[in-house]
Amino acid sequence: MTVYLVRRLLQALLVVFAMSVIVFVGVYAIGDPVEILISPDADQIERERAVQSLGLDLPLWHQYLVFLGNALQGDLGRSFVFNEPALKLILQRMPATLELAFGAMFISIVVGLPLGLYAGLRPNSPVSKTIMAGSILGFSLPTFWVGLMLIMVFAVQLGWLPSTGRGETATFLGVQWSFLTLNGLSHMAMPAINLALFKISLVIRLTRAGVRETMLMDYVKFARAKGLSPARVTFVHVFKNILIPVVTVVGLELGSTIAFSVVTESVFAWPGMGKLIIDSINVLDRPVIVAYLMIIVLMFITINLIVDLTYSLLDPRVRLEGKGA
Amino acid sequence: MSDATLNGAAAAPRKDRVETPFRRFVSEFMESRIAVLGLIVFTIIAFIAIFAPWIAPQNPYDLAQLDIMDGRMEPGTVGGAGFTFWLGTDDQGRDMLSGIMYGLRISLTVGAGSALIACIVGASLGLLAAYAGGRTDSVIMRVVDLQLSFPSILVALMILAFLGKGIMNVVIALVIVEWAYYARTVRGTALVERRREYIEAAQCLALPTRRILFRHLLPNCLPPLIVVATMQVARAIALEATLSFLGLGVPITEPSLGLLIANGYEYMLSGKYWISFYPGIALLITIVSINLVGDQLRDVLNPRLKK
Amino acid sequence: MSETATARRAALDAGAPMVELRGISRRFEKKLDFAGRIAQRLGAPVREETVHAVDNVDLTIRKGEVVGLVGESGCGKSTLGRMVAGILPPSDGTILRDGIDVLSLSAAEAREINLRTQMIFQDPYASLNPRMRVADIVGEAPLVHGLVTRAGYDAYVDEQMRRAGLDPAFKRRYPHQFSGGQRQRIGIARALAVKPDFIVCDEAVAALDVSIQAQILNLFMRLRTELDLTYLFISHDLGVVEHLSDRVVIMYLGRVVEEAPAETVFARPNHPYTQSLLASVPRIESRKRAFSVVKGEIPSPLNPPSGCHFHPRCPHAMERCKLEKPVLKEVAPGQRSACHLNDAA
Amino acid sequence: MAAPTLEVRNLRTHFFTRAGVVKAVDDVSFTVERGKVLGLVGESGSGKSVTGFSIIGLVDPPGRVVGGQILFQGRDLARISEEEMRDLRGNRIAMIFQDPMMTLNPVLRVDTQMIETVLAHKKVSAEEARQRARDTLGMVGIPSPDERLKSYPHQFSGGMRQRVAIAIALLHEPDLIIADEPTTALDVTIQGQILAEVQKLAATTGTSLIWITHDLSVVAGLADDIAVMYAGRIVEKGDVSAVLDAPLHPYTSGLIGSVPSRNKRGEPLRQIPGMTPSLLNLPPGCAFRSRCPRAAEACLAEPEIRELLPGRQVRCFHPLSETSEQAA
Amino acid sequence: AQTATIAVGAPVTSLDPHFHQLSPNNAVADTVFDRLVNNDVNLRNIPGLATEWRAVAPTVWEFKLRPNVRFHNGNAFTADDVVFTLQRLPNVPNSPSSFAAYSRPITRIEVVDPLTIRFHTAQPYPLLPLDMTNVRIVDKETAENATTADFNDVRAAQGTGPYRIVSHRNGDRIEFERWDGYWGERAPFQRVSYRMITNDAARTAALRAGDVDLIDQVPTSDLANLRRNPNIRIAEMVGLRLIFLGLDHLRAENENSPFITDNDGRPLGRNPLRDLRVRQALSMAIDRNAIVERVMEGTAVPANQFLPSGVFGHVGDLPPVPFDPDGARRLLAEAGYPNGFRIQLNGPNDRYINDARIIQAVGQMWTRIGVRTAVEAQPWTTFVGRAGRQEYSAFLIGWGSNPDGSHPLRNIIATFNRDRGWGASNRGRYSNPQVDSLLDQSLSELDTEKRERLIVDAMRIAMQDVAVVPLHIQTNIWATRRGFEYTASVDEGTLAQRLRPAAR
Ligand SMILES: Nc1ncnc2c1ncn2[C@@H]1O[C@H](COP(=O)(O)OP(=O)(O)OP(=O)(O)O)[C@@H](O)[C@H]1O
Ligand SMILES: Nc1ncnc2c1ncn2[C@@H]1O[C@H](COP(=O)(O)OP(=O)(O)OP(=O)(O)O)[C@@H](O)[C@H]1O
Ligand SMILES: [Mg+2]
Ligand SMILES: [Mg+2]
Repeated sequence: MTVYLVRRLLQALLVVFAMSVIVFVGVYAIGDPVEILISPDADQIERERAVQSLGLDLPLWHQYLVFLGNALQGDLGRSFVFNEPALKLILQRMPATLELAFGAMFISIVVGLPLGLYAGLRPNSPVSKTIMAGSILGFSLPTFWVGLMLIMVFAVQLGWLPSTGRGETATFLGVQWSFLTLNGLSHMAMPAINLALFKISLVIRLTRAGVRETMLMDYVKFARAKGLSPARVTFVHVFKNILIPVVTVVGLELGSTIAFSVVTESVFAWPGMGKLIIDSINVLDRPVIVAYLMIIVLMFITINLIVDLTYSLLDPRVRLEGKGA
Repeated sequence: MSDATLNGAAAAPRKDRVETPFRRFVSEFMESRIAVLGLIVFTIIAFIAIFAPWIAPQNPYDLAQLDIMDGRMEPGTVGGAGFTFWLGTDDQGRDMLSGIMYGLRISLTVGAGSALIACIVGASLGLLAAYAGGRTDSVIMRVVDLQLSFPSILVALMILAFLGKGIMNVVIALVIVEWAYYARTVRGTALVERRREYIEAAQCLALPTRRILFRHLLPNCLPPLIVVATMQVARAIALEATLSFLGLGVPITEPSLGLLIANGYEYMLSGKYWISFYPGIALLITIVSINLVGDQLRDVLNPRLKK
Repeated sequence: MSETATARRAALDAGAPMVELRGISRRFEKKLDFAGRIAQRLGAPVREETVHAVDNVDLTIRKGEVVGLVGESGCGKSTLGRMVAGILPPSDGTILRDGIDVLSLSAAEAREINLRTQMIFQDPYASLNPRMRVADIVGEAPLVHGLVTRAGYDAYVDEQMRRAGLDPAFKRRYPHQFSGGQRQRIGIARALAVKPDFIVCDEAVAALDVSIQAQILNLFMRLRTELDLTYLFISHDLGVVEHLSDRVVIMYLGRVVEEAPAETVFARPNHPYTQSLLASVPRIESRKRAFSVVKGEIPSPLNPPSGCHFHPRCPHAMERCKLEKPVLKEVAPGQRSACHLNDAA
Repeated sequence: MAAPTLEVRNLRTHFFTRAGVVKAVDDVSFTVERGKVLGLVGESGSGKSVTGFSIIGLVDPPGRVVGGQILFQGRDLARISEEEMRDLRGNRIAMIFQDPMMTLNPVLRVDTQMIETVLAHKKVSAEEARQRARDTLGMVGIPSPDERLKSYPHQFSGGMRQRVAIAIALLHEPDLIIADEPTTALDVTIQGQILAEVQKLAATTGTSLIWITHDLSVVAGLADDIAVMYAGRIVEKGDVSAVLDAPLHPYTSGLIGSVPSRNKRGEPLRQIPGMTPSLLNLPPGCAFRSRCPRAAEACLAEPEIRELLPGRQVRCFHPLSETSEQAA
Repeated sequence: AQTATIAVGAPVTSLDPHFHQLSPNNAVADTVFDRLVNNDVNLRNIPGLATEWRAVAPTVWEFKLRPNVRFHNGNAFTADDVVFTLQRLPNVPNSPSSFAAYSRPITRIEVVDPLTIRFHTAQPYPLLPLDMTNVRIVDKETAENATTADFNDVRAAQGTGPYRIVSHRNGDRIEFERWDGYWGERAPFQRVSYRMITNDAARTAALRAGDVDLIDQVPTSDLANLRRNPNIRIAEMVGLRLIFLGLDHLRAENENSPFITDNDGRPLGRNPLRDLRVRQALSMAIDRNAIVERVMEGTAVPANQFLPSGVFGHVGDLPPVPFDPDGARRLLAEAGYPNGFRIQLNGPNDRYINDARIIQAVGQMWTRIGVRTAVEAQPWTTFVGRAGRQEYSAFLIGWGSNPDGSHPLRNIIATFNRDRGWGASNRGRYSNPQVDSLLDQSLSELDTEKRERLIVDAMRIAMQDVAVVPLHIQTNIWATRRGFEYTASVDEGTLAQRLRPAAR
């Protein structure tokens, strides 16, 4: 356990460090933020003043060292654009993204697990085949296109759901959440579904594959030979085994959901971190980009950690010592 | 000592045809009708993509052949150049049908090209990691971890922002995003296969390492690789579409399907659905057909579902 | 029949050692990586783990002999076999092949010598490359090593297949088109194709049905006389070993506990482990018998008992057995055993 | 003698595969008396396991029992409903599988897996069920069963796991246990322990046992009766000693001859040539024909199983008589 | 209705009115704050916090301040606030694009009395009232020592404007409330929610779905549809943003321009863009009406200069550039390129309305006169840096002018000169001494008429010389839901006070 934690920690440090270097160099290579930020009629003097005030006149390595020094004290820099601490900006936006991602996760499990279970238990029935064909669709549809179609149909044509934005929020634990209000939920529905689409397919497939594989196992047959009811065999013996891959992948996917919310957020104008990062990339707001990626990486690592811990809870055979070697 | 002949007689081949692993694979693949359908559709798509310059009514990449006065024509209108725009035109007066054919070409090139390069790079590194073990293994796998801990779309975004537009750059970005999947897959399989007795047998026969690696180990690591590759082709096409949609990706004058969709995106709500809709359908069919094939491949090549 | 047997026996006694293992050991270690070492510093209960798969084994195999190697699962039989076959380097000790120290040779020379030792594996499914045709499986190595030219290739492969009891008409087939027994023959043909004089059979018949097993065993016997082969026959099936071997070596948790001519082992087993092993084996001759019980489980090789590894299960264990590792000593002519009881007597 | 625990009559179980019908079990009949052990032997693929699964009603699709009767204490298991069958499974009839690594669910604790079995058939409190589980574990020779109950299967060695599986089978003191090669995957010493344990249990509980194995030696030591299967059919059955000492069917004889320890050391074994035929589209007639040294024209017809000597049944036109064997 | 919801297409990055020169920020600032000189929808200067102003000496401007004005926090507005504001301009930390330029010409501020203030400049400075339209006055008491973050947290964002800010969620929305103590016309709504929906389609969809009452930057693609929609009303006005093509004037006649080659892709050995005839040809090859009609869907006017008619500095006698492909080809032949050449046209794809589409259309047209054009559109981030480093041969870019001809001349046409602060956005490095000297004269000319003549002359010369290729001037478009009405303006900003309930 300790070994595992230590290993993860080292890995996290390495990744975060490598990433910050890459992003620094990358943003430097993409362009000069001052060019973008500065008013077009600003003259050279004004330009130089801006460069200096943002610390962009130092050599890159020097800028990096300054950043690193501050980062070690928990200061990830100030946004060029907003002149606010990058971290604060991101944390402000994080709840919106998190609730979207978790919403999507929730939908994908609630929808995907039963469908996958059914398809796995009756692999040859027409319904299962339909489910599987449908899941291929879910795999194949580009997120942005589906998002647009959803808006077209449900907001514009039918008018059932609000098209974009986050809607009303309620405060809980000092953070604004929209899932606590009806209006907020109705705003969340489409983006969450949009984001969930791919995951639903994934969960269906994983579940089905897991069920099919598990059903072939001797221990399932043994469970039946013990005279257990089919329900118990399915929901205890089979289910617990398929939960392992499902939880793992779904957990790991949470990270990519958060990352992929970039697309959904920009389609649905959802004010989360994803939209922030796109906007920041557009204006080369380096501190925000770096901070965002660092946070994303840390989140990934944390999620992985939690997933692995869950994994070891679900599967007693796994001892964390051996993992990640 | 008559066992030789007896044995031979007993096992006399029923069919004369030798059942090669490939033939067996083909026949198993054919078992799923929908997968065969997917394969046929994909073949047609690939055909269209390859022969687009010869069958498309217009070269949508040649600005001289476009006329903005033909822009946003409805499907079925006859344009200034005298031929019918069966699927309408986009804002530049680009024939959508031709645009889709050429777009397929780009999308498939990007998808297949990136998957192929990523596969070669990833598979070599994965094989190396598995066979060499030790330091080499951990260095390679750390890089893989690093790579996989970045959200792919963000990596691609950053890389493209850095490299600029262009088909080649998209391919590079996708390769950088994807190689790690192959490396991980191959390493995983190779680690298992390496412990198989036939590898030991080959070592015992004092075959050169290179031969063992490429003639014995690699072919047996291919099945999962192929599965990953098909899935990644589909993924790459979708990712390229998304990138183009986000404004990075291929040049605007040589639109891929994704860019066609992105271009038509704004017109979607204004009733000029065809600009975005038809490329969307083409993209959908392409990805679905690849996934159908990949799906069946996964079933056929998965040793665990086999008895 | 018995006359020829005695003659062979005599020839064997005079036979020069073909393979000699001197103090061979093989350890598998799980090293701690950087993170592991830090965790250890932090007081985590982790440590480097070492499995003594083979622990200081001396063994001599003379030309023309069949040596049976018996032991329960995990006792290091395969590891020993692999070291003898040159696939796995030993951690300690020397291996002499025809009197030459294999480990001191250059790579090319070692390859030459290793080629003369071939191995036949347990799993008829895993031991053949599923993506190669039988002809290639059998013919690849001879071609690579120049034992045969392209021109003579087909004839050579045919001959090898025929010798192993396979119809050469099948040589364009792939392994999955053969039954287990046939596959094992392919494995044999492959091994024999490089003209070895020494064969290590690692549980070569364990996965086969009795009737097929009998065919393969007969094939082994026939090839032995035809090609003048020497075998190291690894098995956990005492019946098979008894049937085939001239000499039997019994292993327990990485160590050789007893070594003697086959008749002696089965007639007068010396080591308590050998005795209990023999008592546990069901025999077709014995009806409705009460199965005797060796108490206890096979200990983990990660954490073997001190002194004599067998002491926790041994009915005769004494204080000394817990402390002192018994050495292999001659207890009768040709019979060596590692048990403290022999000192007491 | 009381009614037999199990009487199987002309059982046929076929698999309807894409490639054709696999007659995995074809016209199999045998009887298991109360408290007796029947050894069911045969080579791989001869239909032993399918026979076992047919009895307990767990033949997987595309397989199906297509004919015959399975009379368990007089009830025909082939005719009863799934509900009734489930009532019997694990309760009156239990089964033990070959691979101890695979028969226990790796993610459930041993106590869960035992208690659920108790509760499936008996309305008792969880505590009582646990008590029962603990007692049974002790019975099969597992030390400190209280602690072991809380373990997961992977924390046991192979032999221990098989004991747990046996304990689960014994929870309701069934009338019949079908053991499908339960010791094949184990080491000799551990196999010896298990066999000894089973022997003791059979003797004390009066449970009947069908012991499926391909190892004649195990059957020799354990069983009362033996049935030899070949290509989905029983070719010979009878008392263990009688059959093993003087086999009537050429196949049985060949099988015994193939066991090394039966032969003289160093001499060629008496092998059966050829290999077992595929059960798919088996040609009519005696399935052993192509490998049989005594095969003749007559064998093109299907031999019926018949009682040749008292208590000895054989399915052969040219059985080995006492004399013919001596001549061989 | 008591409430209204506005969706704007560009995010507001800060509520600090002196932090970042950015039109969305300025628009919000103009809702919350006032300037000494306000402007109306046609960008004419009208009294704001100053009721009148005049030059009392060549280098002294005097402003009379409006009495009885109160900030949202109740504080009275006085000359001290003006002084403080002007002092704050250059001192906003980390400002990426500050307002310092507006206080720089002022050498001294003299407070005559609490409602009279004088600005002293080193030279005569005619543009000072115009500059004052860019300076939002903050309350000295609140803003003293306040950081940008304090403004963003609303606390320091106390102005004198018609709406006050209730809450602010960065990059998402701002909630306004009517300021009942406003000195001018009472704001029409009790509450206004100001949301940022950067995605065009999403913004339109939000309007159509009735989630918002007003959107700006209506995508041209939706316009025709929206016009047909009885529930939606469009407000539009020609703006001040010119879309034009910059050309490489930096490379000398005998040097290679980076993206120009001969027809076989080999270096040309000269820079054709230095030849006036080539520039004219390229300009004549463009069918501006087609671009306006087809690409811009009518939301622009073809341009032959920077400013639309009616604006100070418009050259009235400049004829429209004719669309004449044959003439263009002739000119090319005269210039020695009978078969044309190859060029790459660069441009952004995320900055101006239909930017990527326009360059493609231009590419089509150029290709037809034999100048085979490759087109490359990039994100603004990468594009603008490279354009600024003169890496392109021809590029599309835009310029939003102040309503004064000197503004584009000085920034885009004038010779690049760091010390004078000229030609800061002259990315093609056009240079014409004649234009420079006329501009120079105009900048110290206090006589409005004379000044305008100078500017018009300079502009005419530059346009005849095809310093840049003007394409069109964009129309600013807003769309409202039934029941609302928006007053379109020349500037692009979306101001809450310009939205009101429909007159019925
Ligand atoms: N590559 C390896 N890495 C770590 N441990 C190993 C390795 N190979 C073998 N071992 C360990 O060495 C010991 C001896 O293994 P070996 O395979 O030689 O046993 P064996 O007698 O052949 O057993 P079996 O009858 O099961 O084949 C075992 O405990 C095994 O776990
Ligand atoms: N699910 C199935 N589908 C098709 N055929 C099957 C299936 N299960 C078993 N069979 C066939 O039934 C026959 C009998 O199988 P069975 O498992 O009973 O053999 P066995 O005697 O138990 O062999 P082993 O010793 O290998 O366990 C085999 O030929 C097998 O191919
Ligand atoms: Mg082994
Ligand atoms: Mg079986």
